[in-house]
Amino acid sequence: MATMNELYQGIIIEHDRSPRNFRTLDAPTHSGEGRNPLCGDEMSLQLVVDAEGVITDVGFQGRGCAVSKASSSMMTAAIKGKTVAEATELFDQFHALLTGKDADRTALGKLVAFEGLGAYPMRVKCATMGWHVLKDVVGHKS
Amino acid sequence: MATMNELYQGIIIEHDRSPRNFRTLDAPTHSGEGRNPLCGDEMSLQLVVDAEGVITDVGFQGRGCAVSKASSSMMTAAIKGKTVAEATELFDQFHALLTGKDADRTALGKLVAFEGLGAYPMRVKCATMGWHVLKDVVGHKS
Amino acid sequence: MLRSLDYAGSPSEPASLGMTGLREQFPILSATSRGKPLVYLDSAATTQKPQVVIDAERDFYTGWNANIHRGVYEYSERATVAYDGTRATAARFLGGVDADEIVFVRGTTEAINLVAQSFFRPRIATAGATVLVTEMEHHANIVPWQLAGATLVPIPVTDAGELDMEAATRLLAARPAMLAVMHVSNALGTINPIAELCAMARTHGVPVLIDGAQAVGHFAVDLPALGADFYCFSGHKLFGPTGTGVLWGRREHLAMMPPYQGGGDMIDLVRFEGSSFARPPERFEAGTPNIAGVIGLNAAMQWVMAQDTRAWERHDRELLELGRHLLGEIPGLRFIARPADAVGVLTFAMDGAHPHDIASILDGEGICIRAGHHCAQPLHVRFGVPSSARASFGPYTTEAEVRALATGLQKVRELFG
Amino acid sequence: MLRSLDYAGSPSEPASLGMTGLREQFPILSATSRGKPLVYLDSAATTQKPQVVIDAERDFYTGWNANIHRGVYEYSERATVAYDGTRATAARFLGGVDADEIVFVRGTTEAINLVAQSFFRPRIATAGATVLVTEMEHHANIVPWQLAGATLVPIPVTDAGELDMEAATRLLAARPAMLAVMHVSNALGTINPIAELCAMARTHGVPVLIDGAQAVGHFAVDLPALGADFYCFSGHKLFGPTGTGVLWGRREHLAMMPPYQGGGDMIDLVRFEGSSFARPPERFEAGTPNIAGVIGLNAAMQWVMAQDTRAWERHDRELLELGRHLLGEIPGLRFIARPADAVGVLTFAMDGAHPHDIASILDGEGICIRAGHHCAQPLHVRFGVPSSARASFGPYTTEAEVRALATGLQKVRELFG
Ligand SMILES: Cc1ncc(COP(=O)(O)O)c(C=O)c1O
Ligand SMILES: Cc1ncc(COP(=O)(O)O)c(C=O)c1O
Repeated sequence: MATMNELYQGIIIEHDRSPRNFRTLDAPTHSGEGRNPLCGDEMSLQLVVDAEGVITDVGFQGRGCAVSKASSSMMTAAIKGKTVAEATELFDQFHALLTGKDADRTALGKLVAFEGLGAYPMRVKCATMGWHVLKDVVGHKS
Repeated sequence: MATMNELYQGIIIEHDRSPRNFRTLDAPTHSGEGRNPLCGDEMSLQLVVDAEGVITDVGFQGRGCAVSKASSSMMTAAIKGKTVAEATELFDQFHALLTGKDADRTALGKLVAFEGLGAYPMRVKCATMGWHVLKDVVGHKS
Repeated sequence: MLRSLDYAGSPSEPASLGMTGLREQFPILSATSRGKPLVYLDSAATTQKPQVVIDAERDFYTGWNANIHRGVYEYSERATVAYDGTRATAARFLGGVDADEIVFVRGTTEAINLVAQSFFRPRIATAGATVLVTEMEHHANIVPWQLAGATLVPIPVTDAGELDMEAATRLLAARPAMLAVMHVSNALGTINPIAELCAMARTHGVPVLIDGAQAVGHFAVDLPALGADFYCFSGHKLFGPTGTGVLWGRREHLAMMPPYQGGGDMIDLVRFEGSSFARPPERFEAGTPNIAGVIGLNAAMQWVMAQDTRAWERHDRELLELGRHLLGEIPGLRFIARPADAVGVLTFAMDGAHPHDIASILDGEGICIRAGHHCAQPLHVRFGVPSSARASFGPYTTEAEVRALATGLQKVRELFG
Repeated sequence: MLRSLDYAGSPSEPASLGMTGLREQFPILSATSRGKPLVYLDSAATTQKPQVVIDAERDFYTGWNANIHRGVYEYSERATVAYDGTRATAARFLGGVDADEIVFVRGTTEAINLVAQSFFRPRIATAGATVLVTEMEHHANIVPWQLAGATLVPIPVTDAGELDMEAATRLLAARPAMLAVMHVSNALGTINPIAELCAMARTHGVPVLIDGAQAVGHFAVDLPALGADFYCFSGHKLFGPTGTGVLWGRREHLAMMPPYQGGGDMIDLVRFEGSSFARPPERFEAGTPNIAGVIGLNAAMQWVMAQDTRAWERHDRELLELGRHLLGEIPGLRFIARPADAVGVLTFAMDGAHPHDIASILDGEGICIRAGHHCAQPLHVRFGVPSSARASFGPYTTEAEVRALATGLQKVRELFG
């Protein structure tokens, strides 16, 4: 499994520099904000969910560490095109992956890269921050 | 130096059984009460002090452990006939004896028997209770 | 086992079966006091510590000491996981509650102060100021309520040293703001009918705090079966470190309680104009906690859970019967009370011998007992004695030690004869 | 000594002279983290413990563990004497105050809560609710006052990370109910002009509480020279055990303060109708305290008093200069402030690299620093940064470790480059 430094050298720095979907949406159907209890960093998340419950667009903004930014970036890429139910299920798998439980690695795809973070429990909070906001947001239409 | 059991077998039991001056005075000039912080036991002390400041009579009453009773009993015997100033000075010597400091053993006389109690700091409170009341009492005329 | 024990047996008889191998885990138990082998009969004041607990603290300090929370480096993460992980241990130890309902405190005393200030006090305006306690309570379950503005009403204690349950029924029907009662009496050993009291309280909508300080070291506590609202205990009476304790509170209570102390770790946002606070349990743990202590407490709870506590209970009961029998034969010795359902506590007075004198003379024999009011002045008022002598057992106490106590008391008797 | 140090010297250079033989006393300092030698630069969060402190606690548990007060047997007497005797040690440690003015608490946080509730709160009616603090305070010196009903007024902090003494003079003249200020800043290292502040406060009759948490591990504190009303610190930041702390308060204040927590040991007479309380310091120590912890704290204070703390100060200052120099050369790294009079704390931000990322990458090198708001959110608001990275020194910190930090930060720079 990757060490923290390998994680940084791999996906984290890459996504920190060029985060996907790092923008504000014009007409989101859902939006919300969250704070990382570890450091007080904040992020906001916006979604466009269509009538079938499919996430057709997603954008995030905010300040945060590279881990939370990279994780949020990869999250947005992963959930675009998925239904809300599928996205929520993916969070459960992601959470399982980071807390050393059995996880559906096929479903997780590229997100498996974060596995090594499980050895750094304090940083798990950073990696799941975007996902927690997502979970919150799908419950509240904007 | 005497161990605790030797102390008991010596002076303590003897004075516990037949305490000197264990009575209420008819016309005390000074009186007061005190409580042992260790156990809540109480004692009262009465004095007759004459115009020259000499303690001509003394009586004590109350409930308490054998150590406090024996010590109070011996205190009353020791201070009768002394001036208030001499009695207060005797307390200082007694306190020094029990706390391992240099003490005037000649002045203390029989009271030296309590020396072994110094090894039992919690019981020092019992042995000095009567003396503390004395110190209080000489300050307050009744 | 004691059931087949000859009460006249010699002091050199082996301890009853269940406890084999237990004493060896407590390094202090092979020490001497006043040149005699230590006979420690003051476990109700504080228990001795097994090696695993002592080692847990030392290993933390020598191997991975760091402050918790907010640290992202290895030692801090490890300390954080160990500290917060102890909540799960405590939750299991108490029979299966939520780890989030576990608040770490200095001890039972602080736990009760916390509930008195953050739960009871804000409710006085709506629920009234009456707190129902019992005549046998420890000062820790009396004074905190007084400081929070309570009017105390005590459930009487019978001559047997048990709660007057008829009175309890009547007093609960008057719907006090709170019932605060000890699970086990430190002064008499009485095991109170907590489940019954909680059930009655529930029908009247009265929240219940149970002081479990003397229960946890004696038998397994099953909170879901008890039905209380708050439960607390001290680590140092559970073979754990001093300066540690656990408060369990129902999630819905904790959620609506204001903070107790303010400072780091219990906050969300801090501004000079006003601050907002973290969720329970963090909300109630301001500042750097006793990290090493909590890690030691974890070891203590794990250790207890690995023991045969059923065997402990039998052993304790057997020693209690033996003690009551042996001491009962000493002329002039009188038990303050003899509750039917009790843990291993012998509390007595002796004609002509003050409790402090008894304790001092036993001390000369290496025997440690306590003398005084045992932080239960009202109970002593109830029984009309200013103070008493108390011998109390732990699972490591042996039959030989109880016999040594009896022999020592014979000596006291002779001395004061 | 650093004065003659070549800043370009190799990391293998020996530590400066005064500190020889010190590291060996701390068993943890020879440990590894993430497979690398431990470089512990988080002493402001908690210090490491010398063997004498670890041993003091262990010896108590294995040799003479007992509860204190009211016990008349040998171990209890010994524990009582050791516990209460620590007051005299603390009184000496603080430059010579009265042992009766020493109250043992869990830590700095609890000390401030105690003063806020038992001293400040009852005086609101007469003295008003305004508490003067500073913009650099730790949450522990902000939230307790808020919980006690205070209106906080902060003394501003300059760009250099120092108190604006002109503003302080003006604000003190408005006679707030209290001045509560940190001796040394945990976030910036600033040593505040406490004696000056106390003198000004005195002329206006304003009582002063000093949060000494970050001072005691760095230099000798001389309370009689400072002129404060209350002073407090945590044991765990002074090479002592977690869960311990000291509050010193002027005798005349303590004497008139109501109890903080209620329970055993702080009482005189307990009755259901009302109770009376013991004298200070016992009045403020309800329940079984952290006995083993206080015994460990005694060892820690004794240990510090046996050290050459003047040499510590020089060493700390030298490392600070070295650190400021080496880190100042890293592109994109910027110190939050550079106070002139400061202890060994380096607090910085790096363009493009979040403090948590910095700390995580250093963690991979075995280097422990802290990232976040360091319980000083208002200070971070003042400096317009959400969080920062902080490396902080102890007397055992070496030049090689400071150089390792600089090397590690170069790596961070390259990664985020
Ligand atoms: C300046 C300052 N004050 C108060 C505290 C709080 O100390 P504790 O957490 O030990 O109660 C700290 C420690 O974080 C501190 O650095
Ligand atoms: C029944 C009971 N309640 C409360 C306490 C107080 O516990 P602590 O002193 O550990 O806070 C004790 C211990 O003396 C006790 O026996």
